[in-house]
Amino acid sequence: SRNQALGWLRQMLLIRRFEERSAMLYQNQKIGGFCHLYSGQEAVAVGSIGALREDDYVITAYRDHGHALARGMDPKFAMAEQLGKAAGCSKGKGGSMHFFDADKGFLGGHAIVGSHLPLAAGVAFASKYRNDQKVTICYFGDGAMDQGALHEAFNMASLWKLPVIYVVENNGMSMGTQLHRHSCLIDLTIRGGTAYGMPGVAVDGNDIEQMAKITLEAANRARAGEGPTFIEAQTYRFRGHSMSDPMKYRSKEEAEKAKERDPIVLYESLLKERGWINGAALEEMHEKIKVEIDEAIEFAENAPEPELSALYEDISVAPYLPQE
Amino acid sequence: SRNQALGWLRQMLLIRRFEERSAMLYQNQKIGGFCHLYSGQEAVAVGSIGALREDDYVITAYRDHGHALARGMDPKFAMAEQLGKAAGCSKGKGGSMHFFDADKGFLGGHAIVGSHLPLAAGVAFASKYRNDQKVTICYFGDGAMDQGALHEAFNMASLWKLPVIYVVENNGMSMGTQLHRHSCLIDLTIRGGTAYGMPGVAVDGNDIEQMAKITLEAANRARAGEGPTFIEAQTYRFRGHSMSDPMKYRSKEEAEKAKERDPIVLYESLLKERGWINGAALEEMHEKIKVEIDEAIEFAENAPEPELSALYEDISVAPYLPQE
Amino acid sequence: MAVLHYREALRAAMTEEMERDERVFLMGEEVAEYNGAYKVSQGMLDQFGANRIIDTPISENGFAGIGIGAAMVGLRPIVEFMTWSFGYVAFDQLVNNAANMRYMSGGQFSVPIVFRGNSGIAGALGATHSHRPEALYSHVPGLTVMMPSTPADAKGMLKAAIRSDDPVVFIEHENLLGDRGEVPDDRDFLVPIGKADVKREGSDVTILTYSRSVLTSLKAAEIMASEGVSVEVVDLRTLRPLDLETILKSVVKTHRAVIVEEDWPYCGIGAGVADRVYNAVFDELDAPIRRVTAKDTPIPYNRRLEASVIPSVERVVAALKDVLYKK
Amino acid sequence: MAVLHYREALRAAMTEEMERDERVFLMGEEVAEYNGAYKVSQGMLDQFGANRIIDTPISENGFAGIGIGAAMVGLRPIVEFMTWSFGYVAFDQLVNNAANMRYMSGGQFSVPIVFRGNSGIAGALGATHSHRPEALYSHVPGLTVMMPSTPADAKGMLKAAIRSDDPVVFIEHENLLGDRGEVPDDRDFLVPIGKADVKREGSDVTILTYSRSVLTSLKAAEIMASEGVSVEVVDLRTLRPLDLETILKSVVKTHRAVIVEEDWPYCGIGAGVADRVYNAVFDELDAPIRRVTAKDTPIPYNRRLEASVIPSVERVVAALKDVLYKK
Ligand SMILES: Cc1ncc(C[n+]2csc(CCOP(=O)(O)OP(=O)(O)O)c2C)c(N)n1
Ligand SMILES: Cc1ncc(C[n+]2csc(CCOP(=O)(O)OP(=O)(O)O)c2C)c(N)n1
Ligand SMILES: [Mg+2]
Ligand SMILES: [Mg+2]
Repeated sequence: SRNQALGWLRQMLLIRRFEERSAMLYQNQKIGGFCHLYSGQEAVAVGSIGALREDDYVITAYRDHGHALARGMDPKFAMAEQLGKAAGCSKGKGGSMHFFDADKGFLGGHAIVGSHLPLAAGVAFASKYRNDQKVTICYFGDGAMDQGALHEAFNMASLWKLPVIYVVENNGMSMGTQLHRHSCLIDLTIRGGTAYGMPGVAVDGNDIEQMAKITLEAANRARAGEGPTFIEAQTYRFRGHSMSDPMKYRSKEEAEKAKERDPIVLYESLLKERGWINGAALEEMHEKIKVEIDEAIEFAENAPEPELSALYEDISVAPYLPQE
Repeated sequence: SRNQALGWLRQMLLIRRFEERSAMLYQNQKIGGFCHLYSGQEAVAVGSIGALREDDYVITAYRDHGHALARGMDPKFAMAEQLGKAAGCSKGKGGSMHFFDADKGFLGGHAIVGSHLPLAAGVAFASKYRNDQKVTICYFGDGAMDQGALHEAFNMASLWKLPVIYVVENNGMSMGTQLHRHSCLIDLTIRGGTAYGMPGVAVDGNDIEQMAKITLEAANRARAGEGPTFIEAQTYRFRGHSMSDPMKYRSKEEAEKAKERDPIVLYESLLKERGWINGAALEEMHEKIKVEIDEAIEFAENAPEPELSALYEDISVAPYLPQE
Repeated sequence: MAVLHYREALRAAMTEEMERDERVFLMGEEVAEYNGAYKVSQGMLDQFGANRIIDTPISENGFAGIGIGAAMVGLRPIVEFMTWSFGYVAFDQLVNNAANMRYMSGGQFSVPIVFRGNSGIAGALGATHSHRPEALYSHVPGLTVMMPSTPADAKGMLKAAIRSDDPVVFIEHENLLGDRGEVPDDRDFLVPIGKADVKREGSDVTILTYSRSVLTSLKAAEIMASEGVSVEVVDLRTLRPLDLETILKSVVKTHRAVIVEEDWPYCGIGAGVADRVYNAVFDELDAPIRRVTAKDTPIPYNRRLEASVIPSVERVVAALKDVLYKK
Repeated sequence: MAVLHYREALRAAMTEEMERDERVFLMGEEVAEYNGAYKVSQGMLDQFGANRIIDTPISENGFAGIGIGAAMVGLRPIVEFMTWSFGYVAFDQLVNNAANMRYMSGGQFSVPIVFRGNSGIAGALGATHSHRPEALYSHVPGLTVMMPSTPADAKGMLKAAIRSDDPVVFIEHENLLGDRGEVPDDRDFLVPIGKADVKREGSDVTILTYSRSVLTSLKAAEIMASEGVSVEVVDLRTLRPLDLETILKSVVKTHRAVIVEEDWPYCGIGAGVADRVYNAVFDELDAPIRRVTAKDTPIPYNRRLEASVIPSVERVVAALKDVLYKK
């Protein structure tokens, strides 16, 4: 529908803007640690999460800003987290790689490659255990295809027909290593689908409506008790692996060509074609988002640092006893 | 050839006898710890190792007696190891699950399920690094298909075209768990071959000559630099998972039916058909083996215990400094 | 009071808690149809069915993570490692995901899970199968580590672990599974997390110990008693958080301490405990704390060698005499 | 003598040893075409080619095992973990296969391998990326554990590690990679395994420390000097086996010791060291050993909180004054 489409475009623009400003804040050393930007892959998160229900579960890796925002996390709390503030979505304790939002069913933000794939199966296991009809969607990169955790999680997810959707965001690079240099097969649907007896579907991850369509089919299968689906979303990251990556492995030409398939540009023109939006309205949308992100940054910058006493808080539910 | 065939039969009988006597020694508590017998699977090890060169490498899991003997380990040292004697193949420090024989290129005997699969890739990596034309063969059970270590090792073995042969001894059981209850797919050639872009071949593991034929093809591919092969050897273990397994999960009928496909009986009758051996010669062979195992047991029982000082030996090449 | 085996006490704890709380389930290798590799979960499949007693593939890293994920959304898994020696392939899940989740999420996601299984130098199992992981996990903030020495503690401690809202590393001892002892029937009988137990009162010297070594220590105490020395034996029970209060009370009373453990010596639990005792009551000590530990070697298969690795009554007696300056 | 960065010193060590010995190769994530995530292996692919500088998939457990297998048949791998925080998924390979192989095979298969990478609380990386694994690996017989604090030590220690016939856990510090210092050019310059180094001589009190904490300790020593207190700073360098001789020599001289480390306190290296010092020279100590460690919490992202976790000069000075009974 038109409203949905405009909402998706808006979310993609919000993510793009959020990432561009995050890059600047990182360069000004307001954001620390490792910061992995989602620019270029927006259609994957927005399209797939857009096809799910509000009470479904979402879990991803360290490149998590896009998924969190697509899930509806307030950019204020996302930005505050990157600035390490108490108002951050993880109280400033997680940082860019460890976003969490329990209210939105957003289960992180996980920075050990592959380690969240079993968690996703576990969340889906809980849904099956309770028969709550919820679906869990789990995102990870092509580099995570090579972690043993994937193998173990996929075998059990398939064996037990867990309601989980595994989405590999194949951006062709595991940090600085091209797919053909780290994966024994280029067709990841064989490695992730065929190998475990689950449907494996490749989709253009820059085509947001395709992304949504495939995800919806997978979600229906999951809810029908037919088990997991593996989706290979083929996409491209515009920025370096993290903010500290000079991208020596990439030619200007390659980068330029990729920009032609910018998921946002593609969708904007599609919606224009359909007459669902015009230049003026688009202008306005960009403006609004600009303001929203400015406000998020202002909020984050003015938000208070956590108290030093927070160091010992949130470690355990029981009163925490430091062993010092 | 006839000689080779008789040699293989002899080895299978030797292994069977070795295991039967091991069971008795375990019941008499001469053998301790966990003891996993190979009875019923003899054709897999004897046929495949029989197709390899003497300087190729062999590595397996804890169910390792058969592979060690097929590789030519002297039953004396194998039995002495089980009795924990200094003359044992691992100086009494490894036990039944941890046989080693460097002279024979037998690299163990590994008891953490799946943990030796990367080791095998590493040994093959060394052969490629040195271009020494050696092939590494690695055995493991169907239960090990579910360990992450397999996934990581197989991806790299295929990616780097390592000269390694992975043989899953599919006896249909991961301890007490039937294949369909632990593996998302019943056809393991998909999980181990297709999934990693390597040839996956299923073979009747109780047919020793088939086993040898398939292994030879795999070895030739490996030596030709064409990379790894995955072999699913379908077989059956006659005994419990380990000596402490009452086998409640198995019906008399099932066990009886399996005995009809005893790889030794099958091969004996085949060789008789071919006129390569007759009843008398077979009798004699059984007798000789009986004596050889008796001698091995006598050797093992009379062999000295390790000195207590051996506790601190063989930990490191450098002088060992206990941190006590 | 019923007389139960340690393994039956563990089963009783799981069974009672599963009857009490729908969210509790048991997952692991051979726990269901095989009735447990060590028969701890015997009969539980029949009682609770395949939805709550779940056989897994040999995928420790995978099902440890599945347990953590299920716990994040409110279930209360009991994840059995057939033995703790097989838990090292899942080390990352315990140390990173279970231990850090609540902190990294700013308190939004807690992980009410119990990882349990047996450990120890159990008898000719060799180096790969004789691990004692307690020091490794006790080192990590965010984890609770418990090790029962008796059937009663096995039940009360496991029930407390299952009711805990935080991740618990629960380490049983293979050689204790067959021990028998009186166990309270009270369905709310809990041994509180973080509480040590004086297993034998004494006044001349303190032994700090846990798990199977408690039995060795009590034997040594008997022998010393016959020589007129009164030994207090403190069973630490929870290794993290440590019950320093009970420990110091005893040491301040006796002014002498020996630590007995089956783990390796360097950076082990005993080192962690000794360091904290010295730090707290250095001036109260009339002698250095002596430790009786497993020898600092991989664990050999040969039975004589293996026996020489494990703390023996003789070694404990010698250490006691040493801190008492007795010949 | 050349002045090199710590990272350049590490590179020089690997380069020289690879030139010296065909069997040595480097394997890890991004070590080749990317020239190293932390630029330690910069230029090594160009010099040695893709056969000896090998990019791996993100499969630590797998390529750690591949390294061990290659070492079993005579190669001498250097396996780089991008950081040691990513080594926990390979924990089983290090603790079971690398540490036990020689023992379980009765001496037939040794494992001449170096596992290396950086670690530490390096700056807003969060709980999953700030691990310090030294205590965990030092606990395990069969492993050698080394942690250099200076460029010269980085080179000499890594060269010694590569020449060792046994498995070495070599732990660098991310925040030291950019440090500069004089480094001997001698291609046979080796810092022997198991030898500590007195980085500053003193007579009133001893600091036992390693890795980045050496720098913190030296600063604290400066401050104390200005107050007329002479502090000896002992850089442990090899954590397993520990150079107890050098440690005791210093403690017996000063009769007071403070241990400074970036690892967690409970069952950490400091506990292991303190326990052994007390055990050896209890009567020589005029005060209890004090420890300055990372706080016992997961590592927070927020910079202020993170800074409060790490041993600071102030905390070291306070501990020194405490053992000196100074206000
Ligand atoms: C177990 C582990 N090993 C290594 C790393 C370091 N690391 C972080 S991201 C990354 C590359 C991952 O690439 P991919 O999975 O394709 O995801 P992308 O960055 O492309 O989104 C690496 C090597 C890590 N975080 N965890
Ligand atoms: C990591 C790990 N988990 C569990 C075990 C306990 N265990 C030993 S063998 C085994 C079953 C293996 O079955 P399979 O791989 O099919 O080999 P088989 O015994 O049939 O030869 C199990 C669960 C182990 N040794 N290592
Ligand atoms: Mg990628
Ligand atoms: Mg099997």
